[in-house]
Amino acid sequence: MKKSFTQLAYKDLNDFVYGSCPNPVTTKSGLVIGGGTIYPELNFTLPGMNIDENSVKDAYKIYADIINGALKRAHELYAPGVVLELETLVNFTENPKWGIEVNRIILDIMKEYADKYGLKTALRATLNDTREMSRPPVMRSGKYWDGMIEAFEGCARDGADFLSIESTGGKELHDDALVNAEIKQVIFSLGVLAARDMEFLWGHLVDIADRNNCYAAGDSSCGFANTAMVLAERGFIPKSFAAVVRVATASRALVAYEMGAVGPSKDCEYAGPYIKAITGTPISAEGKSAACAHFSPVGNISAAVADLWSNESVQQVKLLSDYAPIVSMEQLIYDCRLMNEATKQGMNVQFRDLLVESDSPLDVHAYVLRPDFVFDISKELVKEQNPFLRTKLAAQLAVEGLKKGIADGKVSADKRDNKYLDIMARELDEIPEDPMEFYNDIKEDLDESKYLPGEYLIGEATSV
Amino acid sequence: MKKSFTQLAYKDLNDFVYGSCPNPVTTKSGLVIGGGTIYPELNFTLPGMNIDENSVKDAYKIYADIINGALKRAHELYAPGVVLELETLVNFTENPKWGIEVNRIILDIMKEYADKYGLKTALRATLNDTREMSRPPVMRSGKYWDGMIEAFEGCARDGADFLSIESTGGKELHDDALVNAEIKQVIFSLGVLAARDMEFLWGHLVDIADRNNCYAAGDSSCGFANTAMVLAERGFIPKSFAAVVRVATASRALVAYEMGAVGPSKDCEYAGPYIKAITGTPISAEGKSAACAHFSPVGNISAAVADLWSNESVQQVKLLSDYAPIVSMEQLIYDCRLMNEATKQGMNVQFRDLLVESDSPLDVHAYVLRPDFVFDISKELVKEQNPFLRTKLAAQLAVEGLKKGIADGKVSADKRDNKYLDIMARELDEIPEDPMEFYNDIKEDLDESKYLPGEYLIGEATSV
Amino acid sequence: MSKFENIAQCVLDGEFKKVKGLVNKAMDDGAKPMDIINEGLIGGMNLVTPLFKTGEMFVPEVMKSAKTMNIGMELLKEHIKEGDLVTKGVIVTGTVKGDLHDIGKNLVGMMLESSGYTVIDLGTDIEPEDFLKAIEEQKPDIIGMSALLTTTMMNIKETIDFLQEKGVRDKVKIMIGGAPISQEFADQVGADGYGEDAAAAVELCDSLLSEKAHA
Amino acid sequence: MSKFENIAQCVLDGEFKKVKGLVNKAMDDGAKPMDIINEGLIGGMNLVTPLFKTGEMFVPEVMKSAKTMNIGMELLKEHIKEGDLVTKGVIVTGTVKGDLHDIGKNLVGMMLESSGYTVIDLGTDIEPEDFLKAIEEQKPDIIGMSALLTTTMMNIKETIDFLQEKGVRDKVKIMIGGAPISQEFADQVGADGYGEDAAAAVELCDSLLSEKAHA
Ligand SMILES: [Zn+2]
Ligand SMILES: [Zn+2]
Ligand SMILES: [Zn+2]
Repeated sequence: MKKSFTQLAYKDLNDFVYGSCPNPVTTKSGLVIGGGTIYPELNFTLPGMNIDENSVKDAYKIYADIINGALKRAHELYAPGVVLELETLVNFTENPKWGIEVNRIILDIMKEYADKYGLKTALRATLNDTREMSRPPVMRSGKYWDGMIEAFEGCARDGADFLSIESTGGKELHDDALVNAEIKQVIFSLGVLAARDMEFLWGHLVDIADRNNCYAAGDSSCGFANTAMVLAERGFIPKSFAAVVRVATASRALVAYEMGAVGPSKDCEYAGPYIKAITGTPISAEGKSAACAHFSPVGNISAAVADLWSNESVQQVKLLSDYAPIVSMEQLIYDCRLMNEATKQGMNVQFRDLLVESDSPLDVHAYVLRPDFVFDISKELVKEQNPFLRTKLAAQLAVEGLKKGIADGKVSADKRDNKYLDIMARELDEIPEDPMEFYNDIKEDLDESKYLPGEYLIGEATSV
Repeated sequence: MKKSFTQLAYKDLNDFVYGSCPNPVTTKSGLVIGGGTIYPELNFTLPGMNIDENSVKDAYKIYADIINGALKRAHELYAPGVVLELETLVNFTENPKWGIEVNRIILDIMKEYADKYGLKTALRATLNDTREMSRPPVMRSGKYWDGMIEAFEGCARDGADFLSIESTGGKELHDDALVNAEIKQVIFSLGVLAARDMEFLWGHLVDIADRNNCYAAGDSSCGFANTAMVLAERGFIPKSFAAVVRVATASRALVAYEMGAVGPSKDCEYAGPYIKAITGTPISAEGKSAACAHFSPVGNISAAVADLWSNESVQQVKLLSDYAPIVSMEQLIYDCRLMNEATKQGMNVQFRDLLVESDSPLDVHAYVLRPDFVFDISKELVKEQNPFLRTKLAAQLAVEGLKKGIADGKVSADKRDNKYLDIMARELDEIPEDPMEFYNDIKEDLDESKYLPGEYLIGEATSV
Repeated sequence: MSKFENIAQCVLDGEFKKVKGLVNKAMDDGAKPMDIINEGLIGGMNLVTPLFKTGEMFVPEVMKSAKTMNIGMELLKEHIKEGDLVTKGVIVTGTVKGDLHDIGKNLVGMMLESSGYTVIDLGTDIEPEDFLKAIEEQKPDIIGMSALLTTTMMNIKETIDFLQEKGVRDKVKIMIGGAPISQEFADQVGADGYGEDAAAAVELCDSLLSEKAHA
Repeated sequence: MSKFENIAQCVLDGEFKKVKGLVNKAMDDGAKPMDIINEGLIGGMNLVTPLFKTGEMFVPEVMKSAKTMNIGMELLKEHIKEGDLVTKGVIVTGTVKGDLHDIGKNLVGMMLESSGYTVIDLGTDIEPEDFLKAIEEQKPDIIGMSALLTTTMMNIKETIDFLQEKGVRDKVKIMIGGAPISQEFADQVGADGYGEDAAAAVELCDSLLSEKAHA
């Protein structure tokens, strides 16, 4: 049942470009994601408010206002199509009825705009991973698991096009690994814990998608790599460390596709280019358009091979023109228009390269998203099917590639980056082939109070 | 002393591109505006608050926070240079000391970033035109005039690089002309009242700039053409009407340059391409990056020949990432990076054309900003030195050009646009050559209570 | 209504030069003035408002329709009794202290007048005291205040607080508008409603007054 | 201070494997334990904090320095009197009800501990009642609350209101943080301060406690 990806989905680097991919997906409204056109993907969230039985009705109204405002602007600007992402807040997954109701409200408004104006839209339902509400997290059963699965079922049944999640398996150890810049613990969290949880979780999500005529779209390493990027942007951890973590997460994210996900990947999965190169599925991305949600050193390059272009998230707050989600919608539409015009004029590869060259020499995090860099690493990753060893390999290749890029003067780096790259190279080399041997090696450095080994089949027979 | 522009500043349409112009200006920090690189221009404003003797100190602190946050991000993103625009709010021009103090605070922080990080910055001081505080407006004397001039003097003396304004002469009649879609009254407001006021006002501003070693930069037709655009975006007036008003304002804006202004023009002067084509001075522009301030149908095309790229204005409100002005700064930097990369790769003309072609077929307002359209009209405008007749001519040429564009299928239009273009064509033809004869023709349609003819030398000997 | 369809159509088309003739002809044919008004002139304007709301008519067209209706009204005024003509309500408008931006406010005024309201415009840069005076003298149903700047929007709150203090707040409904204004701001400062633009303002007045009627 | 420069440097460099040897040697040389602590160990950490603030040290490096200092402290503890070592203050931290995002909060905790504060972390998803209990039992100087979501940030206000109601609000300083939080929000809900990130939080605690000392 599990797929394996043993070769790249591309033969030619010049085919690896935004807006199209080898395995596009077609939404219920007929939008072809990855079929040649890049579309906006709008994400949005509530303003500062409490959610309870009473106020949830206000929240429904705000969600409706957001969608009405955004789709009106999309229509006025002749958008050829728009994807909406409902990313639920904790309360809306904990109380699946609320999340399902918001999903339904959005679908109804989408239908209205389709009927009235012919506007083509699609909905991604991204359910918040509530399993970490128990500390230590319980990953495979319990009320949080049940509620989350109920929410996925309901959103899928009512007509969402895509199911996504930012799953958190392994994050309970990865956070500490990040702030201490411990690459071994990063590899353990991503390659063992996260990968095992993904296999379990995505088995269920693919099943739900299949039964409800929708797409299992993919799982972002948001809590891992984006946390790293934000910490690095604040100067808390080395940028090279965050960039290596980014590449390492590609292996984790791939597990969803091995289990049957078909894309589009989630916007904040910046390792998306690796997924696209290996699986040929469409991807979503965010960059300068998502500055409302977080800053990044990859504002342009993140668009280079994107099939959806997103704003990540913005609250319903009033700016001088109008509410912030409408502002995002306008900006995304213009960005996509420009990229699609380049495609129309046969200049998409040149445009991609402008996006790439404008960012990649300035920052190591941008450098690891270069399509050629992605190709080189991905070619090696497809040779390794074991997610743990693939995670280690990804990190090793990223370290090597960055060292070479810095040495060749192709990317400028902080004066301290070389030191950290050397430390990482050394520590990665020390990681043994066998995950259980590795576990025993680093066991005493892990905070045992923070996670439940049994939830990750540690000590049990496993395919990993 | 008055300059006249009798031929285009360009010979070849392919030289007419963003980032460079025939007559660049060099700031105190050494930034060359129009010298090959397009730079971000950040505008910002206070959050909802009252301003009085006490709270003005809070306002100073907020302005300092804004600039510190924005310049920090500019430094982190390796911006090659940044222009800041302080656009004063009424109170800060009415009380010139306050406006001058904010100007000084910003200059101090700029110096700090120059000293610490070598960040190159420049400051545009745009003083709010308070003369309309008297109703009907008193344009050439009185406390509002005196305060405004004092503020300009102070900001220039303390070290601002550029002086700008959105002057309001003639707006008191133009507003009604817009909501009633009366093109004759538009021509009278712009071609007679506004042009005469500009001549008076810019005589003074150029003098202040010259005495204080700074640049008289230019005057936006914001209250005229941008009001029209916003009304059209809301569906209140025909888009074709707003587009024709846009072109007509080019003649008004030119008066500042005839009086000695040297650019860069102000961001919200969307008729900037006409100014650049005719005078060769650098221009500022705003499009999708300014969606936080207002929506527009010209999100990409407005960047096609811009030398500075602006966000128009955004309040200091918190988004998920950080304060909104920092968000704008990040977005502007990435946009400029991409455009400069295209220049570096010798693809700036192709990039310009992508910006142009992505918007111009979809909307008449975008269509009138096409560089070729701008060239064609500007070539005719330089043959007419009388601002009144030039305003009429600009409108006539815009009507003709739009009719042709629609007929040729080069721009899609509302089904009602043809009717309005026909009405405008007919009414423009009826306008006589002599401004006083024209005045007498339409006098009874003007609301005499709203303006003071004497402030515009009506009934007196004049060069116009 | 078919009897005065031509007059209603004339209003809808904004043919202000033709309306006199049509009204005179109807009078000559023996029609009752109030019927011409209700079915022809106001009947025509009633066709206009929904078309404006849906974006099928532009503001200048609505203005022409209103002008056409008013010319007809002027002609019929002497033939009807005072009190037969009822306004939908009296609305006082103004931009708050410090704010000069009045094109939005003026648009709202025009659209309200076109929809049958009596509008008394105080102008721009209006002190709280002057809003108070207007409430006492004009006895309006609604006060409409606007602000375009973040540094003047708080004067809306100041004005409402002042009216509260003077004990007249509850005598009127208060609606507010302007670029930086939102529904949340309206709730915060205790306004009765927020109108996003001229079209929304008319709907808002209709609903505020029906609330008032049912209160 | 030159006498214990090697120990201070060892802390600064985060050489936690070497610190035992250096401390033992100083003891053998007859140094007073409190001098080794103040001039060597804490002296080293005092070099760290400014370098972190200016971005010259990363968090993992600060963590290693803190670890180095703590190993040295552990060694010296039995040689000093209880009470000789004073904490800069006691700080209770937690994410508010409904909020799970704790990496920011944990970072703040680590940086505070490195700067000489005693940190008691309640964890995530903390009810107002539990903050109350912590105030009563731990008698902290400062409560630090964080929220990362727009839908949990209002629980900060709820918690502060609850503490007010229970009469303990003024017994502590309250600092808040998290992505959607701003200074204005802190002012609105009646917090004493807002820390933008871990570096800012340390500065904020220093200034809140010096205020408290002067109050
Ligand atoms: Zn995410
Ligand atoms: Zn997202
Ligand atoms: Zn403007």
